[in-house]
Amino acid sequence: MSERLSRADDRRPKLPLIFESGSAGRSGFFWPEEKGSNEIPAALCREEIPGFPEIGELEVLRHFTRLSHLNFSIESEFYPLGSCTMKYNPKVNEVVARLPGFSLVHPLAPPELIQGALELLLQLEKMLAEISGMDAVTLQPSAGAQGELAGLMLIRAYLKEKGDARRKIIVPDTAHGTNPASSTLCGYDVIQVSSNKQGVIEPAMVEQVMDDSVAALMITNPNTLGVFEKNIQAIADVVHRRGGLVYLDGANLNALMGIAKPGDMGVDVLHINLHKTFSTPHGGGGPGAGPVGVKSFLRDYLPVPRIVKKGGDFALDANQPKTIGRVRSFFGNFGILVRAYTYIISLGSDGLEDASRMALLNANYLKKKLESAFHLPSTEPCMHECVFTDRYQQKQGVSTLDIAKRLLDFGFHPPTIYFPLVVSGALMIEPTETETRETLDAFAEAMLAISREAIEAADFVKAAPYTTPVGRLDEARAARKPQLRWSPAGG
Amino acid sequence: MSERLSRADDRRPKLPLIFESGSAGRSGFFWPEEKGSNEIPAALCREEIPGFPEIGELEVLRHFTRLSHLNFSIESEFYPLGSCTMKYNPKVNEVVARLPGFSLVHPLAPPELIQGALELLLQLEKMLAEISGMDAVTLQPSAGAQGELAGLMLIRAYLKEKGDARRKIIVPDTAHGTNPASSTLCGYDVIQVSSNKQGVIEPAMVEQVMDDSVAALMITNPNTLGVFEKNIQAIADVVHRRGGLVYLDGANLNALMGIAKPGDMGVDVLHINLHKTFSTPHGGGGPGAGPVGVKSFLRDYLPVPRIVKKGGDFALDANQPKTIGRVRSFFGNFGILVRAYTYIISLGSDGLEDASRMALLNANYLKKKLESAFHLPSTEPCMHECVFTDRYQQKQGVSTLDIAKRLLDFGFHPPTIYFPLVVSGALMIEPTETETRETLDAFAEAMLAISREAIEAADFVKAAPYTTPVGRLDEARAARKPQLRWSPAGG
Amino acid sequence: MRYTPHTPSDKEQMLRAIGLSRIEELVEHIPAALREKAKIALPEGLTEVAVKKKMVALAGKNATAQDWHFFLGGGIYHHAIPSAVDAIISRAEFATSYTPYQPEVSQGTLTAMYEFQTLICQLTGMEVANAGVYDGASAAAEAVLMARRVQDGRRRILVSRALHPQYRSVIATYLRNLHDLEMVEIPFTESGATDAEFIAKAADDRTACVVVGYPNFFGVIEDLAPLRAACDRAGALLVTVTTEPLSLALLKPPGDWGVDIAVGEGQSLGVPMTLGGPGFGFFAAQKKFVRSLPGRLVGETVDAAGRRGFVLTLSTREQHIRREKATSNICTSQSLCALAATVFMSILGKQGMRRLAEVNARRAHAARTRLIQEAGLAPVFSGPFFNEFALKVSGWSERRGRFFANRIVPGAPLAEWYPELPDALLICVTEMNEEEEIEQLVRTFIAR
Amino acid sequence: MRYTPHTPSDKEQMLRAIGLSRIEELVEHIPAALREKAKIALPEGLTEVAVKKKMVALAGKNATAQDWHFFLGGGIYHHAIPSAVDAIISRAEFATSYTPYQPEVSQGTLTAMYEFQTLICQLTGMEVANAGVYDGASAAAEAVLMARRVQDGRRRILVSRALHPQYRSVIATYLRNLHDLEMVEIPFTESGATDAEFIAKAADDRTACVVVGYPNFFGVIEDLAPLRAACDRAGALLVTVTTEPLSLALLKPPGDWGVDIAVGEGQSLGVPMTLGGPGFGFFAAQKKFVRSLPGRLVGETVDAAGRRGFVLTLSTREQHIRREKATSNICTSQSLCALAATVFMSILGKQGMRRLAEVNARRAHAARTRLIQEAGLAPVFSGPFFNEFALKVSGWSERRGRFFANRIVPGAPLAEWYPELPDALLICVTEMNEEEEIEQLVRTFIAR
Ligand SMILES: Cc1ncc(COP(=O)(O)O)c(C=O)c1O
Ligand SMILES: Cc1ncc(COP(=O)(O)O)c(C=O)c1O
Repeated sequence: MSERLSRADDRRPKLPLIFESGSAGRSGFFWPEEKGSNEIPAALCREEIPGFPEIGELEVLRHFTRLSHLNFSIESEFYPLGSCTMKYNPKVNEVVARLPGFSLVHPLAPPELIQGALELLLQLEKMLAEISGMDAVTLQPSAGAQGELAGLMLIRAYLKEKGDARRKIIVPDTAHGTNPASSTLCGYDVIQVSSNKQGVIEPAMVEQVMDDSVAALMITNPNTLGVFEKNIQAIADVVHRRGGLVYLDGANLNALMGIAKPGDMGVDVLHINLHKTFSTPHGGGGPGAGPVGVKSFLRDYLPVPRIVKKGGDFALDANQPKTIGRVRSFFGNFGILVRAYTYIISLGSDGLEDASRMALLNANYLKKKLESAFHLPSTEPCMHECVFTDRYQQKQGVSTLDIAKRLLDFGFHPPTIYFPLVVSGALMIEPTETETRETLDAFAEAMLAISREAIEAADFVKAAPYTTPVGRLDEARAARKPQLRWSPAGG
Repeated sequence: MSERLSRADDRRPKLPLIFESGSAGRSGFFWPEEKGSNEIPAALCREEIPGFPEIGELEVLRHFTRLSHLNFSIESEFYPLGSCTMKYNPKVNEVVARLPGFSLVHPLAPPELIQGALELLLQLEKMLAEISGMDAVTLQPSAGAQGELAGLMLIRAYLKEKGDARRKIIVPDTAHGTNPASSTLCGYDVIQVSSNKQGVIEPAMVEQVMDDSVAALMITNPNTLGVFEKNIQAIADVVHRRGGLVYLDGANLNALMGIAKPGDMGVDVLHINLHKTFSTPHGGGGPGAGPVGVKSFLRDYLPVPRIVKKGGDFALDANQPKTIGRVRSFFGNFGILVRAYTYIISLGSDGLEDASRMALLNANYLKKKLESAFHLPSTEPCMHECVFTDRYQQKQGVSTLDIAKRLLDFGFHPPTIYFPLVVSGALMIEPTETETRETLDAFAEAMLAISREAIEAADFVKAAPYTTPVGRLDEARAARKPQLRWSPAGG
Repeated sequence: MRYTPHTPSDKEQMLRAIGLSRIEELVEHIPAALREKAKIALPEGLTEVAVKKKMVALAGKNATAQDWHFFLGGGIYHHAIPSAVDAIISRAEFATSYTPYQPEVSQGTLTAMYEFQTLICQLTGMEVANAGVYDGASAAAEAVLMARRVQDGRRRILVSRALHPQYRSVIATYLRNLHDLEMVEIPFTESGATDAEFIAKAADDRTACVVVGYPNFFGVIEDLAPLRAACDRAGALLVTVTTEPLSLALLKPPGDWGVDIAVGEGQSLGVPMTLGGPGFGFFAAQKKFVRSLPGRLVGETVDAAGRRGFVLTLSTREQHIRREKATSNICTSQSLCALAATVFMSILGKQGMRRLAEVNARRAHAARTRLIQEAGLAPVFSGPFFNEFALKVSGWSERRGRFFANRIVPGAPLAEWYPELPDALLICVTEMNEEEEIEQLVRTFIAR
Repeated sequence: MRYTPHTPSDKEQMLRAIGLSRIEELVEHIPAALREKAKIALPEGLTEVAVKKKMVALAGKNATAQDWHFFLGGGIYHHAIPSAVDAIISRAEFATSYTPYQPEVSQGTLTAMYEFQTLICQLTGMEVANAGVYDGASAAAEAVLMARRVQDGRRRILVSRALHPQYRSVIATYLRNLHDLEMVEIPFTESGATDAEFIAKAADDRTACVVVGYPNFFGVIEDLAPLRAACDRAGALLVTVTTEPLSLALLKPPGDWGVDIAVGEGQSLGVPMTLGGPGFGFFAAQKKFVRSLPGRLVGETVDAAGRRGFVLTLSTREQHIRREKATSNICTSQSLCALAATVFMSILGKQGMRRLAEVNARRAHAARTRLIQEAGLAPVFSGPFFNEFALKVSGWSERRGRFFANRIVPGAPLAEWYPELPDALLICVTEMNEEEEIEQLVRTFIAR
């Protein structure tokens, strides 16, 4: 059972770190000593690892089981974290990914011994292309941000090939931080374009900054306010007319399946977060996968190796003169790709189309329920998520952070807060399609209760949370003198 | 995260029952409608099941995940429940038991298609015979109590065969309730024999009640005080001399592996609880398994079918004229037998012998640490568990129940309480061998702290627990007007 | 492997604390004669890797429903089980806790048991249900014993020959030693149903109860009306035993027939076949019998703060209180399997259970028709059935080879238990038997 | 399957609340031209049963380490993984939570990450480590980029040709667009080690860092002393990349060699091979570089009540705060795999890690000796190695058939990446390759 508030009557021991328990010489691993010896020169060897844990298997299980009780998770709490698409992660995906035929397979085994894996990968590329309306897909990137980097590299390689090296990327002020960061990492300068009061990008604004030094525009659609960039085609025309390309951040694809294909919006390159739209678990921060889809004119630049079908067999083709090369080792996060594949065939076209529609329904329903008590920065119709602010609550000095912390006492994970940056005090709510009406009602009630508390007992709200294993933690202190590892000295 | 104390600042919703949430027409199961029809007469059919749950898969997972957080378990707390042997349940056993080759096997498949299963069963019979010192074993009984019943039936059948029908079973006052209950179920009258002040049975006492109307003596060794019945052989002689048989309740076999074999103590029949000594999980009350071991003269009476090896093949032999018949369907709790088999080959002879010795070491260590503050009813050396009483604490009006409840606030599961019945206010502590010295120290400290609290703040202890999801529950009310099922009416 | 965490220095310190110097001193009070013979002659321990390898090899020697086409039922059924079920019962908080003797830290298990009792009541249409017993067979035996308790003086038990043969033998085993009880077998008719007329004659004021399968071992759905009437006339209890509880999502439940005690095997509700165990027995009855029920009961109550909570209740029926006067000797039961069924029934719910039952019935009926019409097999019985049925298959012992070569097990021969049915094969068709499998089954029967 | 819980009446009520009557009205603000083309041309959804069946079939088309004898390493290793590891990472509280942005309800994940950072520091002998990055290859690339940050002005990167070829190509991909950087390849000697003399000459004041594998791709353990010396003279950073971190339980850790940045792939520490991913990249460095580290860092702090707690810290380095000025663009990483490694290292601990490393080294050395002495294979390199080594195998393309027929994959041909090594096979031997397997391997090589 979980360790919660420590109180006078609560005598449950504090959780030690794995380094703070155990007994010298203890181990949970048993293997008979190997006969013979090794010929590694002593000068190249070390002693046993100082400070390493010395605990048994049951102790380890207890330690991590108790730790697990300190987490909120999709399977125990509603987790409406905007932009993160915390939908249900189906159990069958986990079972399938653990089949020996997927988990005990070696990447350097010759292709004839991994035909099932190659077949799955090639099929998944095709499925993702169909869903997003693109012509070709690479599954190599480990997550969305690496997908962005790969996508920008493709653009760069393509333009270079055309002898048209460009220096800049246009990124809206509503964009996720990875967009500008990836641009820099790819050697580009970032020019920011501002969204209008509704959080939407207008062609005119792009027109102003678009010139032939601009390699591409990175756009998120629906954008991070959950609003569909209705001018995206016009914007794409502007960019294309000046010889630039359009990159779509596909983190919000969960809003579009069967509703609109990025490939039809003038998008040349996009990434997809399989750990969002395609239900693979977030794992407390990964692993995920960030496949990249492109229009055919960029196909030759995709990372190697490409999976190809020769006759009845699947093979690897590394002979792609124009390729940008590898962006990671082997085949990407294969185990995650297996889960996404399983999800797609489980839902099928009908299920995927239903998923996006129900995601929109849930978001619009919550938006409606909350708009009486919370300020809406954009009045545009919302897609799969909606963004509120703390403007009304600020009158009582209650901030978005306070609201988020107080939500914990109601047993709900807070929305994404203070993002997008253009919205001050943003509360970004993405319920996802796998939540019930009753759960949304309960969450709305909690939000409304907190807005009432803000009026009646602001200080009470500002001191929340009260029911969590620890209270608000001193982040300034953590950053001032960083203590990043346990050491015997103690600390 | 777990639902704990409900407090003003704690707004987490109460957990509804699965019948109290959901929405009409909702289901987590999807299967296309089957074409065709069935020819079952309408008169034999019903409507959809009234009141049945209507919730989705994620809701179901959340419901049961939250419920799980309300439990103590071996993997999150020390669980020194006397007589229950709550040792670590190895994870590898769980993985193995789930192999399709074990879990997707049908019991009516012809023997040639389940050779692996039959081989495992026959080997397990042999292993258990070797460990317990018996000649033959049946794996059919589902748990210890069913093993007792089967064992007594064997005795009855054997005596009947000898034309010596007897009417009584001698059961010590220290015995577990299942012993007398099983005797009655087998059509026997129970005569109780009292243990001496040390909780031990003396041959003389048995002598007094033993006559030729007595079919058998049921004895537990080590007994429920954790004391080895050192006179067991003499006692067995008494019983045998009068034509009776000796049944050993093997629930405490965890104290004997590699130390003493029941088969050498004059025992004719015994049962073994695989969910105790052989590490299969208790599952909140089963499934377990209660194999029965016998001396060769009883072999012919064992339940059918017997597994036999013919040449290289394993076969079933139901042709046993003297058999008592079946005590349960198919092959018993096969999935549990697989786990026990896995445990035995994992530890091997050396590991099993070590396990019992460490179980004794842990029990004796705890006994030493606690004897200063708690009353020990028996001064005999203890084996794998030790029994204390609340005599000292009663002076402050603090009872065994109070001590047990207060332990919950320290994060420990209480010992078995008020058993054995001969010890008033018994606290029966079985740490098992898989616990560390540090855990035992922490538990001892908690017990000592409570004994101090009993003196300084008796009432505080008597109102415990304070940190659990619910406080002490009104059991009288539950029994007075039993509410045994949810109903829409409510309640 | 070793799961003992003791280091040499742990042992030394602990021994010192106890006042000893060697581990062996802990056992010196045990007769030397015993200790000398105590060594265990088994192989040494293995690494986890070696264990897994060995077990994978053993498992590999069994035919599984994954690689084979099973048309086997007869008390154990291959059904779809959502992966979510195992995800829940694998959680250590459920799997590694004991029977909930300390309710304050067992509300997870107790709440689930209460939900289980409710689900069983709803499924069977009965008023009360316990938290489960070992299996369907012991549940049937316990039902007979309970009938004896509440019908005292009555010493006669009528048991249908169409009840699962293994259940009949378990009942016989349980009764054999209760000298005062007499078990009478009720024949079945050519419809495959229990002979109601026989019961009408045989049931009298010495009769404690009448026990029938519902559906019975041949898959036939008994018409319980005449049985109920006969029981009423004789003042006997009517006991139904269900081995395929999924059928109760489609069939008129025992409660609606006025059954007194409804028991059965729950494996088909979310528990893998696992060679027939562990599953669980379910046990439901009319409310008036509640204090005579065997096994555990969970009841609702409140704590001092008025919070709802659940506890084990009416335990004065049980062995740990009542000892030799207990209603049953059961202690450890099959909780985790009952939990699996609780999760399973929760996920399928009202609609899913109905749909799954419908799919089974329709598929089985279609298959039977094809086997009769296309493969020319003769039916053995004419009664209505749910998802299994018996057909005449002559020369099985010569033909089986061909089926096994195609990885098909077309059914279970009834001859082993019913000499009077030498050529009958009991064939079960569930949602797991796909179109192509049935096609293959039919073709293999044709190809003779 | 459908995972959307909406019933028709739910939809209707929700639409009504929003003020709409049809679901499609939710999307009508989207250009019709887009909506018309949006239908997804994929098959309909399947039942969970059908999905499992399909996936089992696909999985069945791959050769697994369970049924085959793999002597494959080259960056991904088949090691013993205690079942307890998967039991923990399967727990929903870890698997289905997000990056711990709300520390009060993420202490489980944050504490484990802090323990992970500590374990990596201890294993590598370095002062600080982050919470992990994507994989070993991107870790190597990030290390180079970090060297560039802290060594500004220096534009030259020396990379050993004995570094994993895929890692080299990832570094090249990352650098290609940072026009100002030049990557120079360092040759290897016949010992299989990186050419220290070359470095001594090539490393100069334009050199940002020197990157070598430790052990390198050929399994050879580099002597880092001369490299460290050369780097000191040039003022360049020394970066090691480890693909088999288990080796660090036996080998002198990078920190003891004075390495500046030690990175690598963590798969071998408790993560199944899974065709090469997901694993995780680990990233450790000297303390002075802490504010230039890429990726997430967890730090210790306290709450108002003084209770210890852990938080993500120094995030001003990161993209979500710093945007285009971030030290890296990484956001979602590989947390759950890092957790697996944390559990793995905790179970093995000090002794277990050492024992496992020893077993690998001894078994690999014994196997190499047998292959040379009994099968007459010629060594390719003379340098010391841990658990993999290269041997000359001529005519591999003709011989491979025989090996595969025996379900043996004896190694990976180096020719694909090293034309200069046409006949070399990279052979890896771990604790999972048993006596008999090695026996078979040797015999199959002899039988030519
Ligand atoms: C809009 C947007 N873009 C990009 C990313 C980065 O994706 P990843 O975390 O998979 O690297 C995210 C993730 O939060 C996002 O929400
Ligand atoms: C001494 C003793 N005998 C018998 C039993 C009954 O065994 P089971 O619960 O497996 O039926 C127990 C279980 O608690 C016991 O402790």
